[in-house]
Amino acid sequence: MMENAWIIPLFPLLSFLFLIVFGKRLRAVSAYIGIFLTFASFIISLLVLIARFGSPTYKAEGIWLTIGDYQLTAGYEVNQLNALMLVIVSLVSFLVHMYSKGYMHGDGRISVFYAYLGLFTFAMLGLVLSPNLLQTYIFWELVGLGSFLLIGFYFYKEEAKAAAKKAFIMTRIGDVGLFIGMILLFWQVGSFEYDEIFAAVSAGMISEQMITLIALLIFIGAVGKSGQFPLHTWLPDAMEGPTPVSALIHAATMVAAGVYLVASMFPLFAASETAMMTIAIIGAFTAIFAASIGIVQKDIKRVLAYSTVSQLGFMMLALGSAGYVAGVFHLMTHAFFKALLFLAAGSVIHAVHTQDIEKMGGLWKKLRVTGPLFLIGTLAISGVPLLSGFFSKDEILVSTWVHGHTFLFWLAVVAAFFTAFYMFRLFFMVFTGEARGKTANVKESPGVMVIPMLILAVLAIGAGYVNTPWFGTFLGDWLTEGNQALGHGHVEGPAWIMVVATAVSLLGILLAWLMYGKKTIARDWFSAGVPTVYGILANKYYIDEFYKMTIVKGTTAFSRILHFIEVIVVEGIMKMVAGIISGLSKLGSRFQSGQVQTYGTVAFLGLAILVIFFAVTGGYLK
Amino acid sequence: MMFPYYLSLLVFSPLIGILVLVFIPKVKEPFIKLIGFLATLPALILTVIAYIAHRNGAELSELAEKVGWMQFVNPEMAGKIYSIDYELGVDGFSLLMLMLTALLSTLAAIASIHIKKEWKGYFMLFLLLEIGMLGVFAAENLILFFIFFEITLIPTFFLIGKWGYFEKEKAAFKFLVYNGLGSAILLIVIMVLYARTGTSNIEAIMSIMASDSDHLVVSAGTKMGLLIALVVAFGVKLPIFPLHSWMVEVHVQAPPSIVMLHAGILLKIGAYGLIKFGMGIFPDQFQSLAVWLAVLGVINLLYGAFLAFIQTDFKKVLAYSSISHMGVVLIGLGALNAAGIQGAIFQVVSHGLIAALLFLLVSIVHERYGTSDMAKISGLAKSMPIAAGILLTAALASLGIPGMSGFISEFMAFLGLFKEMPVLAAIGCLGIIMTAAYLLRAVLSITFGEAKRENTEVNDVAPLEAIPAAILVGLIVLIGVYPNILSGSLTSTIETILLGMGG
Amino acid sequence: MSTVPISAYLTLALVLFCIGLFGALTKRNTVIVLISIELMLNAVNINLVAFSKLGMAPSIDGQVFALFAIAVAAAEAAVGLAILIALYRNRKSVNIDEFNTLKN
Amino acid sequence: MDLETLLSYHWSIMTPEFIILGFATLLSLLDLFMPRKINRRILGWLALTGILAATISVFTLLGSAPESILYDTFRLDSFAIAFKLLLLIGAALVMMLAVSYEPRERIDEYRGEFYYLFLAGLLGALIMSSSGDLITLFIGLELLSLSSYILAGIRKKHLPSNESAMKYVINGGISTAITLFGMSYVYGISGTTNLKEMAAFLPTITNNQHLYLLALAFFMILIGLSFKIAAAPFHMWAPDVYEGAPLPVTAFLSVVSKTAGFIIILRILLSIFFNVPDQTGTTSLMLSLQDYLAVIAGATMIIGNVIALRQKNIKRMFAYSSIAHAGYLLVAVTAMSPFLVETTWFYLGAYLFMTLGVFAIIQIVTASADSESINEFGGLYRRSPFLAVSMSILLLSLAGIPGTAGFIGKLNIFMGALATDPAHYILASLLIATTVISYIYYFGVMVQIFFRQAESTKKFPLSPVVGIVIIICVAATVILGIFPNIAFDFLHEQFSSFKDFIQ
Repeated sequence: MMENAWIIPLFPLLSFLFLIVFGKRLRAVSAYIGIFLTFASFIISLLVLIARFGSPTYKAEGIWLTIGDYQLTAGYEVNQLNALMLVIVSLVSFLVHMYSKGYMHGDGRISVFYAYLGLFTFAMLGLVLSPNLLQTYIFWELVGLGSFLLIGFYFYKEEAKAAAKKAFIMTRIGDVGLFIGMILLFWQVGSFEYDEIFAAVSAGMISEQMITLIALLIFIGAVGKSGQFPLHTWLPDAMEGPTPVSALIHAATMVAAGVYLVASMFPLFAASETAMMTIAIIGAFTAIFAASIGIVQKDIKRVLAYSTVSQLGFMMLALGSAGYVAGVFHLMTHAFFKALLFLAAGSVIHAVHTQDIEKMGGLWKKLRVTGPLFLIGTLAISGVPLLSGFFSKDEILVSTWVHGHTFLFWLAVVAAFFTAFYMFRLFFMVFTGEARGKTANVKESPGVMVIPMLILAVLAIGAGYVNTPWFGTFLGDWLTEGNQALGHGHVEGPAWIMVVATAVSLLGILLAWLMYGKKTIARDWFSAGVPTVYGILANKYYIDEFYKMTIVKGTTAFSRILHFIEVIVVEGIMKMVAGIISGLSKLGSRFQSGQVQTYGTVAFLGLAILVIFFAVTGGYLK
Repeated sequence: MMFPYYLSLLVFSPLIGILVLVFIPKVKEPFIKLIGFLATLPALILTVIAYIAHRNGAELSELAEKVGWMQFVNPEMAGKIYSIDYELGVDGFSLLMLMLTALLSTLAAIASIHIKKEWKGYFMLFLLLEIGMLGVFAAENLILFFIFFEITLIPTFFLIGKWGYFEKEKAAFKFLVYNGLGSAILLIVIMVLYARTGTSNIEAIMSIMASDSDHLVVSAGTKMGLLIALVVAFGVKLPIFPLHSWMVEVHVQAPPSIVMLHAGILLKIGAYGLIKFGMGIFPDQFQSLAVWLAVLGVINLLYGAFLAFIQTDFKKVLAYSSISHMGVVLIGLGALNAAGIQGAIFQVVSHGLIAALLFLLVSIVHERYGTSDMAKISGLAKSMPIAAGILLTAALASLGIPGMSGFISEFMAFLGLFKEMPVLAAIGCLGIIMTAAYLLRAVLSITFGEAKRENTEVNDVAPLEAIPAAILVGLIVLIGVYPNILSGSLTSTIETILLGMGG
Repeated sequence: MSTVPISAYLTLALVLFCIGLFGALTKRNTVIVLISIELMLNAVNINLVAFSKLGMAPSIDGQVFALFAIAVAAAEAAVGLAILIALYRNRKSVNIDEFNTLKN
Repeated sequence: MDLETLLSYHWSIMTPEFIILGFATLLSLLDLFMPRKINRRILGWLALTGILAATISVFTLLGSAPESILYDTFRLDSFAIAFKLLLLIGAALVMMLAVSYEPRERIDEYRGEFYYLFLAGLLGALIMSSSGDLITLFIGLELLSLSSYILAGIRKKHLPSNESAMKYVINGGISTAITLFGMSYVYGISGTTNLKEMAAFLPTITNNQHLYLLALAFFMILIGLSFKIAAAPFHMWAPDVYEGAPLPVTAFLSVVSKTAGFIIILRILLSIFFNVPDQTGTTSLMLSLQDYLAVIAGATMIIGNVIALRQKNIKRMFAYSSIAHAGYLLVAVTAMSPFLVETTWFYLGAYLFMTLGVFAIIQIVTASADSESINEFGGLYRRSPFLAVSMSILLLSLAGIPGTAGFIGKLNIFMGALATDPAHYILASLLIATTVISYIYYFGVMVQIFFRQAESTKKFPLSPVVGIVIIICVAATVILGIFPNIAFDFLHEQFSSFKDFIQ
């Protein structure tokens, strides 16, 4: 089965090409094509995963580009991580395809939408299958392209345009880091192949500092894609795209690509303590930082976006603290419950046609299905026991603690508390209390939207049990088998961590309930109490403004300077030369006075000058 | 594989078209356009045949031609045989360029449907220009090269000056003077070599120079001087940083169908010359100059990018982006290793295609909107979605999205440079970001956004316009997805160059 | 028999030549200009004759040359005056500095 | 000398001169005795036949061994034959122009003189080309000059014509005086006027004083003769005279008279000063004074091309252009390359055709518009495509664009300048730089022709004679440009690279 894995990305690609060409005529039908093809690739990925349980890693490659003596290859590889990711990606993508059928219903450009989805899915699957860094980079960029296109799907909205541009450029900044790192690595190893790279690393062919440098550069790439601080600002803005897109790209798959990259390059990172430390710190900081912003957002999707950023921070923290399994595990669970949350949010927006949570409320009764599903997601992400999020987050905390990042551990705990709080704040504001907006004709979403949510909900609950301290850590053992560099399948941590985690999440929920559910605490005690802090949070620490002031302005200013040079120096010199010539011309024609005697004089002077010069230099007048 | 005088036929095949056009009354517009288009086909077909044959292992040396041409001095009188022969020949690289030329000429001929007046004169000059360009890449003889090089000048001058936009004549003269100076310097170099070595055959000169290790034929200083002069001469064409101002004007003023050729081929002649003559004839000096080339390349890359970032006219953006992209070529050459040179050559080809595509779109849009001012156009995605789609594709290709040719060349050029001078390369990488920034800024402001009212009632790309665009996109993607299709025929060229470098 | 050294003749000729040149380049009256040119030519004749008698390698050629020179000078003067007359008919002036309609 | 000696001379080598002389006398007599009412144009045709006959006779003399009669005063060597050809062809074409020349105020009553003065001038030039003695050189020179003075003023009632004649006479007189003065010194030192004897005697000189005198003589002769070829510093008469003189005369001056000038310069420099040792005794005076020649050449090129930029009057512009071309030729003279004579001959030939062609076209255009402003060429390509295309080909040739004789000529000069050791890099660069400047005004005319609109759309009365001239010139320009070997082989076979030249 695995040797056919290459087919998997081709289905969505096919869907893309087909819909781009014929979409105009197909209109709504195109949805079915997209759904069907992604379903096909999901099935095959599932088969591949099953096959992978049985047999070892499979790899196939062909020559792609010859440079002098080097031959760069292209191909595909199926190892544990790939196989797992394949399923996650294709599944979520399939579900989103399905969901969009309802969500995008009646949109004139639905075929384009599905085409883009196809392109993205293709890229994402390709990224997952890549056996070498170069190929990874290629699909890495294509994934970004897909996200760019989908963010800008509502091209006529200025915000969408800006968001798309921002997303592309911000991620590109990260990508350049990856680009440089990749090339440096190539000249160190002489190949882009993962296995050869890891071999070189373990053989100690590369100097310590070089590894660190390369690792950090590659990590910059991950930072860009996974919206880690300081390149996180594009992710919330990316919510301009249609909600299913947010679910697929900006929650479940692409943003996780950064984490995936770090995971798949793990042996390299593990070889550099500094790099690991950096990752952990960035991750932890992003986790708490984003969470703190999430507390005060008023746009349902933005809240989720910041929570995504924060969750990704958790994953990075995990990887940075050698918690390979924890990272990947959380990546998986998060994919499910965050996708669920987004889809649910989408269905809410679909129903009330606004994203402002101030205008919602009391939807629990109206949205009989969406409400509970959203609750499940919320519980999962808050790390309430027995749901998937609980286990994965626990794994992370444990590995952080065990790895000795005490401070980061407590940061993570606080972040977890925030998470629980703002998620339930969201839940209470949307579903409980009395309606603040007009909810007259609010009705539940159609089945085609509900079914995907149901499936995700099941996973959000159950996915955790593949890797638990109680019932065994199948996932971990399987992921790490036959590869020491990835660490152990399961790290034993003190039991109290689990208690603490549970406690903080419950605390968070409680506080949220008191403020937004029961309203025993005034809603604005915080915003009124410490307005400055509130302002800072509401404005996301003014980071966008900061970038605008420094980078954007700086670039423009520099360009202006260069423009000045262009005009003054480059053009100027040319004008000067032209001026000199025409000046000479004028002078010459002025001499041409029409006075014949002047002509004779000039001739005579010419003679005289020559003779005198000759007499002086010729050495005859000694 | 080929019949004799294959190359001559190839190079001069457009002449047939010219001759036919002479006898066609100048009012028969569609007919003239048809002839103009058909006349570009033979060259295309011949190049493609040659390329395929080459891919199937046929020796390119079979194509070489040599006919005595002129004999300046009585043979028994002067020591050297000051004679000039008519010599044509190709290697992998020049064959590639020939194919690119023929292809773009055909496409540009199709894109010329928007020409409004004087079709007869237009196409005669157009075909003359094609002859010049083909000749440049087929010439195996410095003086022959120069002759074709000059021949491209004249038609371009008239094509810009008569069929261009508002300030066409100024642009035409700027073009003429700058390139005139460039070719003048080139002529000096060529004639010095010729006078010193007594031959103008490139192979012969290369071998003489190679054997002239202790600088008896040409002193070391002179060699360096000649190489620098060569860089300046081709730097005008390329263009290299301080010598570029003419080319912006041309890009803005010339008719887009001509800019397709100009940006697609004429600029590339500079790169071609640097690789073929600069590296081929002065390998040692080139090595000592490489660093500066790389620096110039990075300057070009960034300078062009930053200036493109603040332009308001889309054509200007493209003009500066061309400057920026030519920087990549220089970077590749500066790297002076297999990856770098191959990257440079790839960039030459890929930018040829991409620039052509972009200006094809400019012509399409300009035809509809009567302007290329980005402030005046918006919401193209609504009014003409297909055009918008292709435009976006072209922009993405140009900013180096993987899967399209732009990425491959950029990647290889930087791969090469990072090996030699990592720091410089790292600075250069800033250009990659800037490229994305300015291209998205420009393209999004045209395609995205609310469609202006007066912009809505335009019809989308016509089939005749779509064909060339489709072909170009196809090739761009093909190279991007399977680059080996090109690198195969280049290996020998690059090996010989590197061999000359002694490494 | 002659004791006058050749240098004297040469100097005389040079002086005469310079006078002629000066006249030709400064006088306003065209007739005088033409005369001055004659002067220059005659300076040449002095040179030639002097050389043919007292030169390092005396020979008759110089005198022949002188004769030709005189003849040519005469012709030139004639032509010059003829043209001047034609010009005078149209311009009504012989002042050389007024013949400046063609310039720049 | 008695009759035997006189008859013993091999007079046949003077046939061309005799023919011309005969026709000149015949014409003058006919003009005298023919009744007034008969149109004198017939004389023009007669003169033309005379010239053609002379040309044929020259061809019959081809390949004959060098001979000299009348005590070596008249010498027929390959140099003489080669340049006589140029002179005769030039004169023939000029005569064709003259036949169809018709100024506003008729010149019927002295049209006869018009023609036989041409012949007289031509005779002078012919004598110069094969004179072996200072005296004959001088006579030939004066014969040419005197007839040109009158020709310039042939339009008696036309003020500019008179004025130009006056200026020509005065400058000519001064130049003659200066030249003669120089010659007198040469005679004084060498004691002979015969070039051959001089060539034998001069190398033996050791006395520094004498060498100094000779150097002075060199400068005087050079400046004096720079008048004939309109080179700096004695160039300033040219624009005025060219503008004022009747057009055929202008053509005559710029072609025949200039050629004659170069003939005499080559004769004197090569056979006199090339043999004078400089005071170190190592090299010849000529070579040690190269730099001064170079200065003159450079100045001439710059002045000619730069001032031409501002000209509004087409004849005046071409006056400056012909100054510039004199400069180019002086570069060849300066370089003194082993193939100096070939180079000069070829360039003069090319120059002859392109200039005469241009003047022919100018004659048509200005005659119909009776204004000499460049604007008269506006929209020429609409009024007469034939004239437009011919004019542009000739202009391209003057600008030295490949595919034309002008390019080959320049290439030749260029190589001469670089092939010598030490190579004249600066002069070569100057040559090429000024050439680029010249593009501006040559293409300026083409801009008028193709880009501007015509005031009047009426066709031109294209007289067949002038048409033939144009066709001949264009054809020659193109053929010599594409198959230069026609000319070069002819040179090498017939003249065996001028070995029999007195040196």
